[in-house]
Amino acid sequence: MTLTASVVGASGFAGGELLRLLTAHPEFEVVQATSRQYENRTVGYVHPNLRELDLRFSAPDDLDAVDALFAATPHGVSMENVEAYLDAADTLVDLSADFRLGSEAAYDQWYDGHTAPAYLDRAVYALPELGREGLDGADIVASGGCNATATMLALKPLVDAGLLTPDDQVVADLKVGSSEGGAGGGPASSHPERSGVVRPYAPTGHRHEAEIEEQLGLSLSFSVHAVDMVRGAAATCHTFPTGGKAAEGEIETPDLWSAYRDAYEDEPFVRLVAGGGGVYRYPEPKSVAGTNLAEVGFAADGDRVVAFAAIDNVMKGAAGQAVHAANLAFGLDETAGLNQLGLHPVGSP
Amino acid sequence: MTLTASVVGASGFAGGELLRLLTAHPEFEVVQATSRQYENRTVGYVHPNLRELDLRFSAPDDLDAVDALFAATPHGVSMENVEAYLDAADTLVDLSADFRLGSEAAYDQWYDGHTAPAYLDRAVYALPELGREGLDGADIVASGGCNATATMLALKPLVDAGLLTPDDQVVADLKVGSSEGGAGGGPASSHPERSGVVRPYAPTGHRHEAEIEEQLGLSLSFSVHAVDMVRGAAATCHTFPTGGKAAEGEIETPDLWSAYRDAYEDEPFVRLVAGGGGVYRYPEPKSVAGTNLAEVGFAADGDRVVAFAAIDNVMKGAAGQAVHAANLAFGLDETAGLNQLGLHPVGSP
Amino acid sequence: MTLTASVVGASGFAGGELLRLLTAHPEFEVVQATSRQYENRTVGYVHPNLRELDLRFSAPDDLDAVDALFAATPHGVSMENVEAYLDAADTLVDLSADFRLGSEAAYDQWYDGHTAPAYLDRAVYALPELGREGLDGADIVASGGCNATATMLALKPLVDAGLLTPDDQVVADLKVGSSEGGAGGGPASSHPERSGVVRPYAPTGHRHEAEIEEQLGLSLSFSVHAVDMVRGAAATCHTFPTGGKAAEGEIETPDLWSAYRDAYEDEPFVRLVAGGGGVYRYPEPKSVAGTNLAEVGFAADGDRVVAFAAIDNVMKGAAGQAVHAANLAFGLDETAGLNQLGLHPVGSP
Amino acid sequence: MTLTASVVGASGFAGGELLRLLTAHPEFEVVQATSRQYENRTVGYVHPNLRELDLRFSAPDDLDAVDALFAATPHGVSMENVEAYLDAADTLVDLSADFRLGSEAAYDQWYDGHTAPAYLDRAVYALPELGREGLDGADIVASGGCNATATMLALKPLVDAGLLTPDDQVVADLKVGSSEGGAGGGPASSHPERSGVVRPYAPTGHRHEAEIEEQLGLSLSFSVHAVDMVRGAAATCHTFPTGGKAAEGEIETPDLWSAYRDAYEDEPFVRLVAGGGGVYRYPEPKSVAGTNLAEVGFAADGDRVVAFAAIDNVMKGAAGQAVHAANLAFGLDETAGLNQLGLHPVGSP
Amino acid sequence: MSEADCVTCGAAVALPEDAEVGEIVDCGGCGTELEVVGVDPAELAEAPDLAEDWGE
Amino acid sequence: MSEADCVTCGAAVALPEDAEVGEIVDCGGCGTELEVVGVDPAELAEAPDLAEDWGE
Ligand SMILES: NC(=O)c1ccc[n+]([C@@H]2O[C@H](COP(=O)([O-])OP(=O)(O)OC[C@H]3O[C@@H](n4cnc5c(N)ncnc54)[C@H](OP(=O)(O)O)[C@@H]3O)[C@@H](O)[C@H]2O)c1
Ligand SMILES: NC(=O)c1ccc[n+]([C@@H]2O[C@H](COP(=O)([O-])OP(=O)(O)OC[C@H]3O[C@@H](n4cnc5c(N)ncnc54)[C@H](OP(=O)(O)O)[C@@H]3O)[C@@H](O)[C@H]2O)c1
Ligand SMILES: NC(=O)c1ccc[n+]([C@@H]2O[C@H](COP(=O)([O-])OP(=O)(O)OC[C@H]3O[C@@H](n4cnc5c(N)ncnc54)[C@H](OP(=O)(O)O)[C@@H]3O)[C@@H](O)[C@H]2O)c1
Ligand SMILES: NC(=O)c1ccc[n+]([C@@H]2O[C@H](COP(=O)([O-])OP(=O)(O)OC[C@H]3O[C@@H](n4cnc5c(N)ncnc54)[C@H](OP(=O)(O)O)[C@@H]3O)[C@@H](O)[C@H]2O)c1
Ligand SMILES: [Zn+2]
Ligand SMILES: [Zn+2]
Repeated sequence: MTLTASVVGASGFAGGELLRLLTAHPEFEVVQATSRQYENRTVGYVHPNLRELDLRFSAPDDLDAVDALFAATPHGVSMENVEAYLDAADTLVDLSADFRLGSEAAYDQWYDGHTAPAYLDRAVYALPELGREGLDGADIVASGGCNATATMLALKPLVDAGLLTPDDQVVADLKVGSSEGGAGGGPASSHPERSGVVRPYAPTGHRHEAEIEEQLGLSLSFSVHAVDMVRGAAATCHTFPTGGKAAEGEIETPDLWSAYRDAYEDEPFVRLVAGGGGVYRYPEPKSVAGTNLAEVGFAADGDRVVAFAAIDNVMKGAAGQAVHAANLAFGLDETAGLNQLGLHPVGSP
Repeated sequence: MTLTASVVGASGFAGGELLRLLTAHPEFEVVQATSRQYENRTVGYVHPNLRELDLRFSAPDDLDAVDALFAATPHGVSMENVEAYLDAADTLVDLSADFRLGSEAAYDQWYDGHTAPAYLDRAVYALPELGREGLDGADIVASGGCNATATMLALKPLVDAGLLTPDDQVVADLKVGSSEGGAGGGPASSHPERSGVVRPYAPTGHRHEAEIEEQLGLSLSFSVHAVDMVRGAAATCHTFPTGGKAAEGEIETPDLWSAYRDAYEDEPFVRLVAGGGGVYRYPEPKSVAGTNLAEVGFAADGDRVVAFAAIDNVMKGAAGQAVHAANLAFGLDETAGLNQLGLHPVGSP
Repeated sequence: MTLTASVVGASGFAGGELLRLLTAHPEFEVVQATSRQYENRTVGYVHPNLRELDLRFSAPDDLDAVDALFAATPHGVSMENVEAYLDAADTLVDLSADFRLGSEAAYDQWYDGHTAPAYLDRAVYALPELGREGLDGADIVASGGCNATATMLALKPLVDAGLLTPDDQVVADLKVGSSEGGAGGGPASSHPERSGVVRPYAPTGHRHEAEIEEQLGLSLSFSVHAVDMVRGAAATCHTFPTGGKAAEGEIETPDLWSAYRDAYEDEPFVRLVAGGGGVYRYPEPKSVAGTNLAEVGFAADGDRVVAFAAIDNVMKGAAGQAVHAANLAFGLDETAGLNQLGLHPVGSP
Repeated sequence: MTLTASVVGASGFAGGELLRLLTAHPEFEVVQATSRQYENRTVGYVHPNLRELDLRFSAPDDLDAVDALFAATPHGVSMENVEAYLDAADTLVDLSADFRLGSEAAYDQWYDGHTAPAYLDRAVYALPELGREGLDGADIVASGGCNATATMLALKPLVDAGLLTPDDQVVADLKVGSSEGGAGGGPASSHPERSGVVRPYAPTGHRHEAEIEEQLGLSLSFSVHAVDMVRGAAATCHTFPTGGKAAEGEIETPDLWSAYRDAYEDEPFVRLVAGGGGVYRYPEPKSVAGTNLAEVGFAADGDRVVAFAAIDNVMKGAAGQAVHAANLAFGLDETAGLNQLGLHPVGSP
Repeated sequence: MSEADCVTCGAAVALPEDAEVGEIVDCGGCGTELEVVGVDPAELAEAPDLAEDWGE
Repeated sequence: MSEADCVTCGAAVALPEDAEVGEIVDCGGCGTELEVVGVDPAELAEAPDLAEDWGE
């Protein structure tokens, strides 16, 4: 069985990564890759890693019928086009935030409203490590956001184990690479201005908070910093748990190992890294660059637990997550096409 | 008047920076620069920026009499040699942690004790923005640590304004460059392993906590991350103030501007950056690289205030701080020799 | 059929990459990975990308019998141990320079002689794009060096087409990443000293000249510069051809396209990039990072032809080349295990 | 005496650097800084290092009368506006290529002609190390280009010593930082695309060849590569001298030391670095970043001499060079305002 | 090949056949560096910490 | 303080007062690493080369 797939927004960073993954995927075949700017150009014109691909960009308003349509477009585009996308495809896998929140009210609060609220109920949120319900056979898959993914993977075991309760204080401090800004970056993304930075670019009020609150039932203080890498998102979550064992006294490292193992031992894309020896002792984006893996870990210190997660924002944070969800939606092996190994040594991927 | 100065540990990063500053300083003249590894070599052999300097390294056990001796040696060296240093010099300016804490007990708790506790009372802690008392004429100046400096400069206005009280929750999340590790780094500091990292290297229990608690009366949760830059330390302090105006309701941005202006308006080395337009809206290490400036700023969000500071760890965090303190100790203009302007554009300095 | 393999020097950069490739290879199974420093540690202790591998380092003096032994050790080690390696394995694939040159005399001239010259005749040089003769069934495979590989791939089409003759002037100017120095780098490899460099580290007399002269029959002027990346080697070869069409007048771009297509059209690991549009117009290391591909291209300018090649030094320049050669030695599909796609965007891999 | 100065194009990279230099210059006072995009904004809005400056951008068509007008505008702007600039100022110091070549014919050949050829004769080319004639009192100073400056400083001693003759082969291979592209870079300058590159961006036919040929009487093969740094230009000049001592046999290192010392021993901004020990053995851009220094050096190898130079393209390659020339034009101490020391360690400045 | 439990995370750690007292292995589960303090039966303890030396 | 000429570039190199045979100094002019091979009179030779070890 081969499933046909289109990628809308294929000239972008997430779109290009979808092409890389789907091209090498055993079950999918890419039939269309859209771009308005580069219509008729080869895919390799924009993505030099895909020069061998015999495919040219086509216009997004002329869509073939496919099994799966992946939309890797800026916020607002897929809600505008959801009907056209569902006309063309059995399943829409959307990488934007357009279908991630559960209600129109949430879009009114966090964004500028929603233009196709009727479709929100048909959408299934996809960060498979939080739950796979509803994904099999879903019409619309709303693939989780990159910073939210890193943050939630770090925190989920503490919530599941009852250590972290909805009232507990959580500070999430993120460090992210320049590819999060997408291919169309402005002046702040130019190499001279963006190199070597530690730049607080969303000190407060990042929209990913909404997604996290809905999914995890926690409210948190969220700050994002741009640092000098291209791929990567690292979440450092400073938590002060008061539930379960924490209520009785200090949380010990073995308790945390139990909580994290319980949460993730069957997860193919989560790797636990927490202490140990050598150079790489905690989650680091460069250990997972180019892969769909998340490194997750923790450190305990009195009444504080620092929870870490590191992902490649374009993979586990975007295209990899979307393919993972598509595998589940179509009943395929969930790791199909996602077995890339990371690199060592590697610079700033 | 010209004051004579020696630099012990002159082949290191902080020592090299002291040479750069003292060489161009209107009042100091460097008479000795010590190194055991590079004895007899020119200073330019190690520090290519100082090739024009006509000075060779000498052994640290053969010290000339000078007005000021700057010790830029690893922890433990200056407490071992404090008598020799004070024999040779009127004033010892120590850049290590050896004389920063107030009591032997504190060294027992945070370090492996102290070998010259009798001298602790003669030492004056120097982060001049926290107070200049005792610095004029001091025998031993204990120059503040880099990460502690960034953190305390971010927080001090909140404490002074009564917004932040000793019981309030403070999470300090630091991002630092590779020069913090000094010139003698191990495997984790090699270029292939250290490039492109977001690496939690002191997730909990960093010793700078001790210094901050003593100086600011706050207890805080402190985590340090290595990121890809050479110079720079950036502190993001997530605070939840309950004092003063905060007790009455949300803190507004104008209140914070007042607090920060009150704290720093007469400070020559603090620059406030908090919001505004353009690319550089919050404190960033690269805006102050090579200078003795600290950028300090904040963002308010409900009951949370995020306080930021960015410094060059080798300058305001080490050599610049030390020269600033020496200027005060000798009654000079406190900005003498410290008027370097930063660069724009600049990569990852 | 599964072939067993050992990697000697598996804690190094090339050795780690061999583990990555062989682990995912359809025909090989790794049975031993040696390290003296990390004996008994998991492979993931050193190579964080391989944490899932259930394998511990063993001592290099206790070798199991295998089909293929890959030696990724510093110069001199495999000539010392060639008997032991051939006792343990049917085929020795050596990544060092120990068996690359054809004669003892060459080792006397370029190195400090050779301790096992009797084996030189049994060794087959392997840069398959230069010729595959002798590789099938070879006892000792001498895998080509990284800088020599990049340079020769750039120049070979000009030689084959008769444009470049042995008397023509060739200047090869290389730019390479820090992983070329291996895992055990010294002070010049520390992050603060190595970041941001353009450093002429072998301005003249690099030993790779010997390999190139033997293989291509050209003598050339060779200079190597360290630049700020971890993986990658880029050769810019400034040539002044006088043969063939060049003797009759200026060489035109279409002539060069013919020459390069003739040389490489059937090569699975060479990609031609020469001009064209978009951002990536000439060979660049970052387009091939993590893959076994070489990008090769050219630009004509009067009587000068500038020939370019870019590779990942740890892959096409070391481990990928070695696996490619092993595939040929054992009669496997030559691309087996080498189908990794590159990344876009990617920072400084 | 204080001289008044304006900077046209002050929101750009070279313009910002001029502001940094002139602000701290003992003899100049900046009265205007123009920008069309940022009119009325503070200078610190664009250049975060200059936040303390009490100056706002003004429109370039409303120029005050000044002693010196510095034009740091793209090619074509100052030839269009030369009359207005000379109306406003006694001396025009132009950083663009508009007045660097000697004749209209040269502009026809290398550029798209010239719109104010009558002024070409009044312009004096300024790379002071090549000669200071005509600079004192000049109306129009044409400050030398960055890549040409690096290349010519490397080669001049060989020409002066008669080693290199006009017929000798010279290949200049340059590696440059992203600030050479100016503040208004396009897609190829975005951080994700520009990071970690070794990118041949002007493989042949760079316009700086014209400048070099006119000044040095050499014709050369010139290629420029973008590498991952922000500031810096490094020239590696592969030469095959046949003149003077070279005619008689191989050139020895002491001969080269004589040639380079003869050329530069009285030059305040040239530092010779050629071999020696330690980590920094040849010219490197990062050793001179932020300064007006050029590091120059060489390595001999048979009949080849490799000549190196490294500069900060925004300083010695642009703003520093211009201020140096202005010092000479106004009869000031030529090092006035140009005594910045470089940094060590420093990343990728 | 004998096994012992990791003192940090409880995972079973297989010791090399010829393991000797004093050798260091890392836990395959959590990476903790463990010192072999007994061989018959196998026993592991946390290895002396090098924590201050890495990173910076 | 005695002086000797650098063997590479000819610059005068001042030796430390207590210079001993075998000590290494670098030439202030060209940076060459020089070994003190004689002290009375001062004499310098090129130090054993470490060239292969730096950079990469
Ligand atoms: N980058 C990440 O790390 C990341 C992570 C998680 C989720 N996401 C989400 O993924 C989506 C894509 O992000 P990105 O970083 O890949 O952005 P990007 O690089 O800017 O790419 C967006 C693409 O969408 C296309 N596009 C824009 N407007 C369109 C329209 N009206 N109709 C059709 N195509 C349109 C553009 O191509 P043309 O202009 O050529 O048509 C472009 O290729 C966003 O929603 C983002 O939030 C990104
Ligand atoms: N780097 C920073 O960002 C920073 C910031 C604030 C404070 N500090 C403090 O400043 C001090 C120096 O730091 P650094 O980063 O410059 O370290 P570094 O680069 O490692 O330099 C230390 C220097 O001390 C010398 N030294 C070591 N042991 C000595 C001994 N027993 N007697 C005499 N000299 C000795 C070494 O030179 P020889 O071996 O050649 O003698 C070396 O030059 C440390 O205490 C550090 O905590 C550093
Ligand atoms: N890096 C490249 O780009 C590249 C490219 C082409 C070819 N090569 C060649 O590949 C080889 C390895 O290079 P590399 O960069 O991977 O070097 P590396 O990172 O330094 O690794 C060398 C490995 O060899 C082991 N080793 C050293 N001496 C040994 C001995 N006497 N017996 C057994 N093992 C020994 C070391 O491990 P233990 O000390 O733990 O045993 C280390 O793991 C070299 O010959 C190099 O020239 C490298
Ligand atoms: N960057 C280098 O390394 C370097 C080295 C040597 C020489 N140069 C030369 O220096 C000049 C400036 O280079 P740069 O890198 O600084 O470029 P840049 O960053 O792009 O700056 C150019 C400036 O010129 C202004 N400008 C553009 N068109 C103008 C016009 N028609 N009238 C008035 N102002 C105009 C722009 O500001 P507004 O749009 O805000 O007015 C901008 O601030 C160029 O000629 C370049 O070749 C540069
Ligand atoms: Zn364990
Ligand atoms: Zn010399």
